[in-house]
Amino acid sequence: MTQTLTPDVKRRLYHGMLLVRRTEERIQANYHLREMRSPPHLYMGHEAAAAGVCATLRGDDMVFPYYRSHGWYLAKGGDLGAMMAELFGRATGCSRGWGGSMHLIDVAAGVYGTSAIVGGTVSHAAGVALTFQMRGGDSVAVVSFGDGATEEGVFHETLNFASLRKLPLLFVCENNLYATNTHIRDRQAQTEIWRHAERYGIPGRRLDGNDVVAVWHAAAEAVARARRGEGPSLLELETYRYFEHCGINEDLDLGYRTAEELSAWRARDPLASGRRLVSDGEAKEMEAEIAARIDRAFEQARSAPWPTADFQEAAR
Amino acid sequence: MTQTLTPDVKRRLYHGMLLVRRTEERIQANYHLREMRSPPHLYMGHEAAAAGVCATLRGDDMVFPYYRSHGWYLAKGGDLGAMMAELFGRATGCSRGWGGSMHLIDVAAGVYGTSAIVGGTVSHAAGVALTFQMRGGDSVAVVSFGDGATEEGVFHETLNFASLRKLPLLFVCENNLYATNTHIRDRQAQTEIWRHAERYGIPGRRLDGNDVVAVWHAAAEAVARARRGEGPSLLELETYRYFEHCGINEDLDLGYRTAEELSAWRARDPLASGRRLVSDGEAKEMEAEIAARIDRAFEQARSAPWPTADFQEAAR
Amino acid sequence: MKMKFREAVRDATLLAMDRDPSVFLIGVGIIDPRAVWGTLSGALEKYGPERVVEGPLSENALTGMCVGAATMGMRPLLVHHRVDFLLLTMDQIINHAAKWAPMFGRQQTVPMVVRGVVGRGWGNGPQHTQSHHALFSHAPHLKCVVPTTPKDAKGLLLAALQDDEPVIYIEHRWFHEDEGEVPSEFYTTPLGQAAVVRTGRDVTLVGVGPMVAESLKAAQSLEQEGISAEVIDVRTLHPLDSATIIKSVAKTGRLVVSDSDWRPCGIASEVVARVAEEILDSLKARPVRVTWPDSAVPSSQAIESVFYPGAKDIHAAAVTACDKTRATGSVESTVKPFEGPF
Amino acid sequence: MKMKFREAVRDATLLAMDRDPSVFLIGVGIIDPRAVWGTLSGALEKYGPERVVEGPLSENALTGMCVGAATMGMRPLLVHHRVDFLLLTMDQIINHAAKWAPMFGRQQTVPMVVRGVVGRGWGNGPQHTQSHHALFSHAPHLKCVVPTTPKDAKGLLLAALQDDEPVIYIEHRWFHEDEGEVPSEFYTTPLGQAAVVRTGRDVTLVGVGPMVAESLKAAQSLEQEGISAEVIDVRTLHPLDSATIIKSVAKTGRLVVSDSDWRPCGIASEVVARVAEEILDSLKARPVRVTWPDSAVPSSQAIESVFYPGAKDIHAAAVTACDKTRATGSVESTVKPFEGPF
Ligand SMILES: Cc1ncc(C[n+]2csc(CCOP(=O)(O)OP(=O)(O)O)c2C)c(N)n1
Ligand SMILES: Cc1ncc(C[n+]2csc(CCOP(=O)(O)OP(=O)(O)O)c2C)c(N)n1
Ligand SMILES: [Mg+2]
Ligand SMILES: [Mg+2]
Repeated sequence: MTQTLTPDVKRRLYHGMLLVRRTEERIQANYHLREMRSPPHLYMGHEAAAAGVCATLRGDDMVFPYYRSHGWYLAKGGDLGAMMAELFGRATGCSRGWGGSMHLIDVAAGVYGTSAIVGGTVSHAAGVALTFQMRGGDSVAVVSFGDGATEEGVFHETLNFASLRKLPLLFVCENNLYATNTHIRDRQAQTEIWRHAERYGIPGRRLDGNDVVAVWHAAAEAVARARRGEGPSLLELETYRYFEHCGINEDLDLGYRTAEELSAWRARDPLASGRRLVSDGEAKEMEAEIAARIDRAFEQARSAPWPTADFQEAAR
Repeated sequence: MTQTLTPDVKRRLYHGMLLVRRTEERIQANYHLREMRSPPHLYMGHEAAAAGVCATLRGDDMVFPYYRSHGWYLAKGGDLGAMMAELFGRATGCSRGWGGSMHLIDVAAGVYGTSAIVGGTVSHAAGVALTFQMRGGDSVAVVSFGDGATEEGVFHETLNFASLRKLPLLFVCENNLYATNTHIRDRQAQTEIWRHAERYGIPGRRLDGNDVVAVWHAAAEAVARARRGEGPSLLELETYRYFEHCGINEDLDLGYRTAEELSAWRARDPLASGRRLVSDGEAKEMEAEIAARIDRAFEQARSAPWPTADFQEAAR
Repeated sequence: MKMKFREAVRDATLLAMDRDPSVFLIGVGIIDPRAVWGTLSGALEKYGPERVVEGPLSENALTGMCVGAATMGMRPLLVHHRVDFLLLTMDQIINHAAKWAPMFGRQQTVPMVVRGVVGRGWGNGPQHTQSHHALFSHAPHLKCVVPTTPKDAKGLLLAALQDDEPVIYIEHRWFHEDEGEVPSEFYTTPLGQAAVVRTGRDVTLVGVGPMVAESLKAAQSLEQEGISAEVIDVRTLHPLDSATIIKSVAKTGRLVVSDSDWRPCGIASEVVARVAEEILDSLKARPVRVTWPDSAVPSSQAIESVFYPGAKDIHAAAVTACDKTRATGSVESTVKPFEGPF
Repeated sequence: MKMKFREAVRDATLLAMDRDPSVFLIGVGIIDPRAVWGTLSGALEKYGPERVVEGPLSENALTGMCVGAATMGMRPLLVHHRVDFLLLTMDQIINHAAKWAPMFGRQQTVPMVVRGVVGRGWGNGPQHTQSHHALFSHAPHLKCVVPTTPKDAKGLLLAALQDDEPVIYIEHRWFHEDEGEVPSEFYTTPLGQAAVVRTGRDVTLVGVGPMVAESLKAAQSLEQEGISAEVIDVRTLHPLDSATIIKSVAKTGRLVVSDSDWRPCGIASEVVARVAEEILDSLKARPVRVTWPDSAVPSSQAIESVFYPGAKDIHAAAVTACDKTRATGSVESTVKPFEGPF
C-alpha cells in the first residue's frame, strides 16, 4: 500500500517544516533573555528530514529523535506548548521541567524521549520495535541520529539485531557532515553511511535530505515495508545545520567550516524548495496560524508555574 | 617483499600446528587430575589459523589472541613452560599465576595479554598499532577473535579507526560457526564476516582457515601491506572447534551441533592436510622433540613453587 | 518444597512468564542447551524464541532494547553469564534505564531486571569473578539485590519482575547447588528489606552474598567465646534497609559488616556510615568491615584461597569488637570449590 | 603566576607533552577549535594530528586503544567533554585498564589518564552533570582525582601523567574561570594526599570538588558561631588519604563530609566509615554526610537550585555537630551559574 502525494500530504510536508523553522527562529530571537536555560541544538537546515519522514507515519508509530530534537518532536505532532514550557523549565513542560531542550518527550503523539548521549536511543528504538512485533499489529518505530552516531558501536549492534529479527524499524541518519565541529572525513574511513545497512542485508539509500518530497517517498516505501513485516530499512539523508552545534549563533568565526559551504547549503534550503508544495494563500495562512501558536506557546510558557521538587534529605 | 614458501616455512607451519595440538592433547589427558584449575578453551581444530599467520611474523610483531589463547601463544613462540606453569597456577607461570588459561602473555615473544571479555583486546591491538606508527619502524599488530566478537560494537569502532589512520594492523576472525553453543545463524543477520572490512575500505577476505598454506599466503600479503604503511586488512578464517566451548570434553550430547558436522570438519583436519608439508622423518623428529618439551613443561610446572600474595588487610 | 537455588531461579522465571505475558527473556547464550546453569531450562521449549530472545554478543544494545521495551510496558529479564559483562552496559543502565523516569517527569517507568552471575571459583580470575554490586548501589532510580537462599532467590526475582524501576539481580553461582525450603506458589520477597537470619545480643554481623553464610558460621563459633551474635542478610543493597540494621546495632552496640566485594565506596562502607551517622552513641566498639583486599581476584588456587575473607575473619573481628582477647581461630570458612570449568 | 583553572589544565598538558614524547592526546572533538573549553588550545598546532589524535565517536574503542598504547610505554591522555560518557567505557576502564597489571603478574604498567568534565549548570540535566567519582574509587588498581584549585589542576594532572596506574581525572567545568597562583615550572601534586586547606579546632569539614569551596565558606560563617572549622580537600579520592583526615578528626572530634555526588556507596560514606573504624572513640558527635539527594539532577533552574547542597547545609550540620542550637542560616552557597550553553 504505497502512499500518494496528495495535496493534503503536500500541505503536511510544508507545514511540518515551517512549524519547526518558525519555532526555532523564535527560540533564537528570545534566547538572550536567559529564560530558556538549557543547551539548544537547533535543527534549522534539517527540516525536510523530520517533516518528510513524519508525514508517512501514523499516530501509533513512534519516533526516536536525538538531542537535536525540536524538529522531530514538532513534525510528529508533539505538543508545542509543552515543548516551549520545557525549554522555559516549567512544570507544564513536556518533561515537567526535568529534561530541558535535550530531553523532549510526547508519548501520546508518538515521540519517544530523547537522550543527550550520542547513539543513546538507537537501541531503545529496536526494543520498542521488538515490542510492536511481540504484540502484533503493524506499528513502526523510526529512529533518527547524526552521522557521528554511526561511529558508536551500538549502532552496528542494533543494525544486526534489527535485521536478524526483521524488526519494524526505520533508521534515519541525518548526515550534516559534522559531529560538533569535526568533519566526517576526520572521523570516518568511508563516509557512505548508507552502506552500513547493506552489510546487514538491510535496504539502505542515500538521498538529498533537503528534498522533502524525496524524503517522503523514500520513507513511505521503508515504512510500508516495515508494516508488512519485512524488516528494517535505513535512509541516509544528506543535509546541513545552519547554526552552531549547540547554541543560537552562527559560528563561521571558528573556522572549521567555510562561509561558501554554508551559503551553498543555504541555497538548497528545504523550506525554499518546499514552498512550491502549497499555494501562496496556503502559505500565508500557515504562517499566520503558526505565528499565533508560537505566540501562545511562549506566553503560556512564560507564565507557567515552576516545578517544585521535594528532595527528601536535600536540606541536610 | 613477498615471502616465499621455503622448506623452512613449511616446517614452521607444521611444527606450529603440531606443538599446539600435542600440548592441548596433553592438557586434555591430564585435566582430570585437577591440577590445572582454570577454564580451558581448547584451540584444537583451529591450529592452521595461529600457525599460518604467526609464520609470517617477526619477533617484534605483536599478536593479540583471545581467551582461546593456547594456539597463538605457542605459535608466536610463547614460552611453553611458562604457559603450563600458568595453567598449573604456579609462580613461574607466564602471568605469575594470576591469570590462568584465559590470560596468557609473553611480551618478549610478541604475545600480548589475553582477555576473558569477548572483543576485549581488539581495541588494544589498535592502540599498539598506533604506537608502532607513532614510533616509526614497521612492526605489525595482529588481533585474533571469534565470529561472536564481531557482534560487539567495539569491533566496528576499531575497524573504522584502524582504516582512518591506516594502522599496521591485521584483523583475523576465526569463524568456527558458534559462540559458545549458539550458531552464527541465530546471531548474525548476514554471516559473511569479511564484508565488514570492505565497508571501511579495508581489504577483506574469507578463506579456508584449515588450509595452513592458504592462511600463510593471505597473511603474508596482509602483513606486507601493513609493513608498507598501507593500513589494515582482515582475514576471515573458516574453521571449527572440536571440543566443547570451554572444557576438555566432546559435547555432542548437548545437541546444538551434529555428529555429522563435527566429523565433516574432522575430515578437513589442518594437521592431517598439513602433514604433507614435511617429510616423514621430519614429522617424527618433531613429534619426539615436542613430546620431550611437553614432558619437561609438565614436570617443571608440577614442581614449581606456588605464588604467594601479601594482601595487606586480607586478614581483617 | 525442597529446591536448589538454581531451581528456585528457574521456578521464579517460569512463574513470572506464565502469569505475566509482558515478561520476556533476553540475553547472550540463553538458548544454549545448558540454559545458564539450568536456571532457564524449559523456558525456550515452553515459550519459544519470541519470548526467549537470543541476543547476539551485543550487551550494550541488548540493554538499551530492554529500556525501550520496558518503557512500553514490557518486563524484560536480561541475563548475563557474568556480572563483569555488565560493565559494557553501564551507559544504558545508569545514563538511560535509571534516568528515564525522572528525566521525563515520571511519565514512564522502566520495569526491567538484569541478572548477572558471579563466577567465583575454579580459577576464573580477575575478569570473571567480580560482583560490583556497589557500582549498582550508588546512582538513584536503580535497585540492586543479592539473594543468598533459594527462597529469596525466587522471592526477590519475582519482586524485581514486578517492580517499576530497573533492578540489578546479582547471583552467586556459588549458591546454585544450595538446597532449601521454597514455597511452590507465587510470592515475593519485598525489595528494600533486610532479613535478621539469627538473633543475638552482643554483636551484629551484617553480611552480603556469600558473607551471610560466613557470618552464620562465625556466629556459631562465637558462641564458644560466649558471644551471642545477631546476623543480618542485607538482601537488597539499594535501597538499603538501614532501619533493620540500625535497630539491631542499637541493641548489640557492635557491628561487623562483611561484603563479597571491594572495600572503598562499597556496601560495607555505606552500612558503617549510616550506623555512625544515626546511632553513634550506641556503638560500644569500633565497627569493622571485612571485605576483599585491595586487589584484583587472582586465578591460582594458592592465592585465591588467601584472597577471600571468611568466617575466620568475621569471628576475629567480632571477638575484638567484644573486647575478648582470645580468639579461637578454629573456625574455617564454608568454602566449597566450584567444580565446573565454565 | 596567576592562572585560570582552564589555563592550568592546558599548561600541564603542554608541559607534559613537551617533556615526555610518550604523552599524547586522544578524544572525541579534541581538534575542535574550541579545544575543550580552551584547555587544549595550541596543542594541535604545536604537536600536530599525530600527537593530538581526534577520535571518532567511539569512546569504548578509544579507551581500549589507550590501554594498548599505555602497556607499550606510551602515556595517553584521553579527554571527554562529559564524565557521563565514561560510562560507555567502564569495561575497558575496570575490566581491562585496572586489571592489566595484576592479571599478568605485574609485567606491564598501564600509565593512562582519562579526563572527564562535569557539566553542571545551564540546565545540562540528568545526563550531562554527573560526576560518578565513586564509581572510579571502588575497584583496585585505578586512581581517581578531583582537583579544586588551578594549582592542583596542574599538579595533579602532571602527577597523573607520571603515574603507572590508570588515573581518572574528574574536572569541574565550574572551576574553569577560577584564578589562582600557579607555579610556571614543572611540579606535581602527589597522588594520594589530601590537603588541609584551613586549620581549625572544633570540627573537620571534608570536601570533594565544589564542596571544598562550600566548606570554606561555611567555615567562615561558622566563626560567627564561635566554631573553629578545619577544612580538608580530599583531592585524591582513590586511594584515599585517610591519615590526614583521621589526624584532623582525632583533633576536632567532629566530622562533616560533603560530596558533589550521590550518597550511597560514595566517598562521603567511605570517609565516615574509615573514621568510625579507626578512631570511633575520638568522635564527640555523629558524623554527617552532606551529599546530593537521591535523585537524578534536574534541568530546570527552579529545581536545580534546590538540588545542590551548599555552604548552608554544611554550616547547619557543623552547628548541630558542635551542639549549638542556634544556626544563623545566613550563609549562602557560592553558586555561580555556568553561562555557556554547551
Ligand atoms: C556518547 C557521546 N559522546 C560524545 C558526546 C558529545 N557530543 C554531543 S553532540 C556530538 C556530535 C554528534 O554528531 P552527530 O551524531 O553527527 O549529530 P549532529 O549534532 O551533527 O546532528 C558529540 C560528540 C555525547 N553527547 N555523547
Ligand atoms: C563481553 C562478553 N560477553 C559474553 C561472554 C561470554 N562468552 C564467553 S566466550 C563466548 C562466545 C564467543 O564466541 P566467539 O567469539 O565466536 O569465539 P569462540 O569461543 O567460538 O572461539 C561468550 C558469549 C564474554 N566472555 N564476554
Ligand atoms: Mg552530524
Ligand atoms: Mg566462534
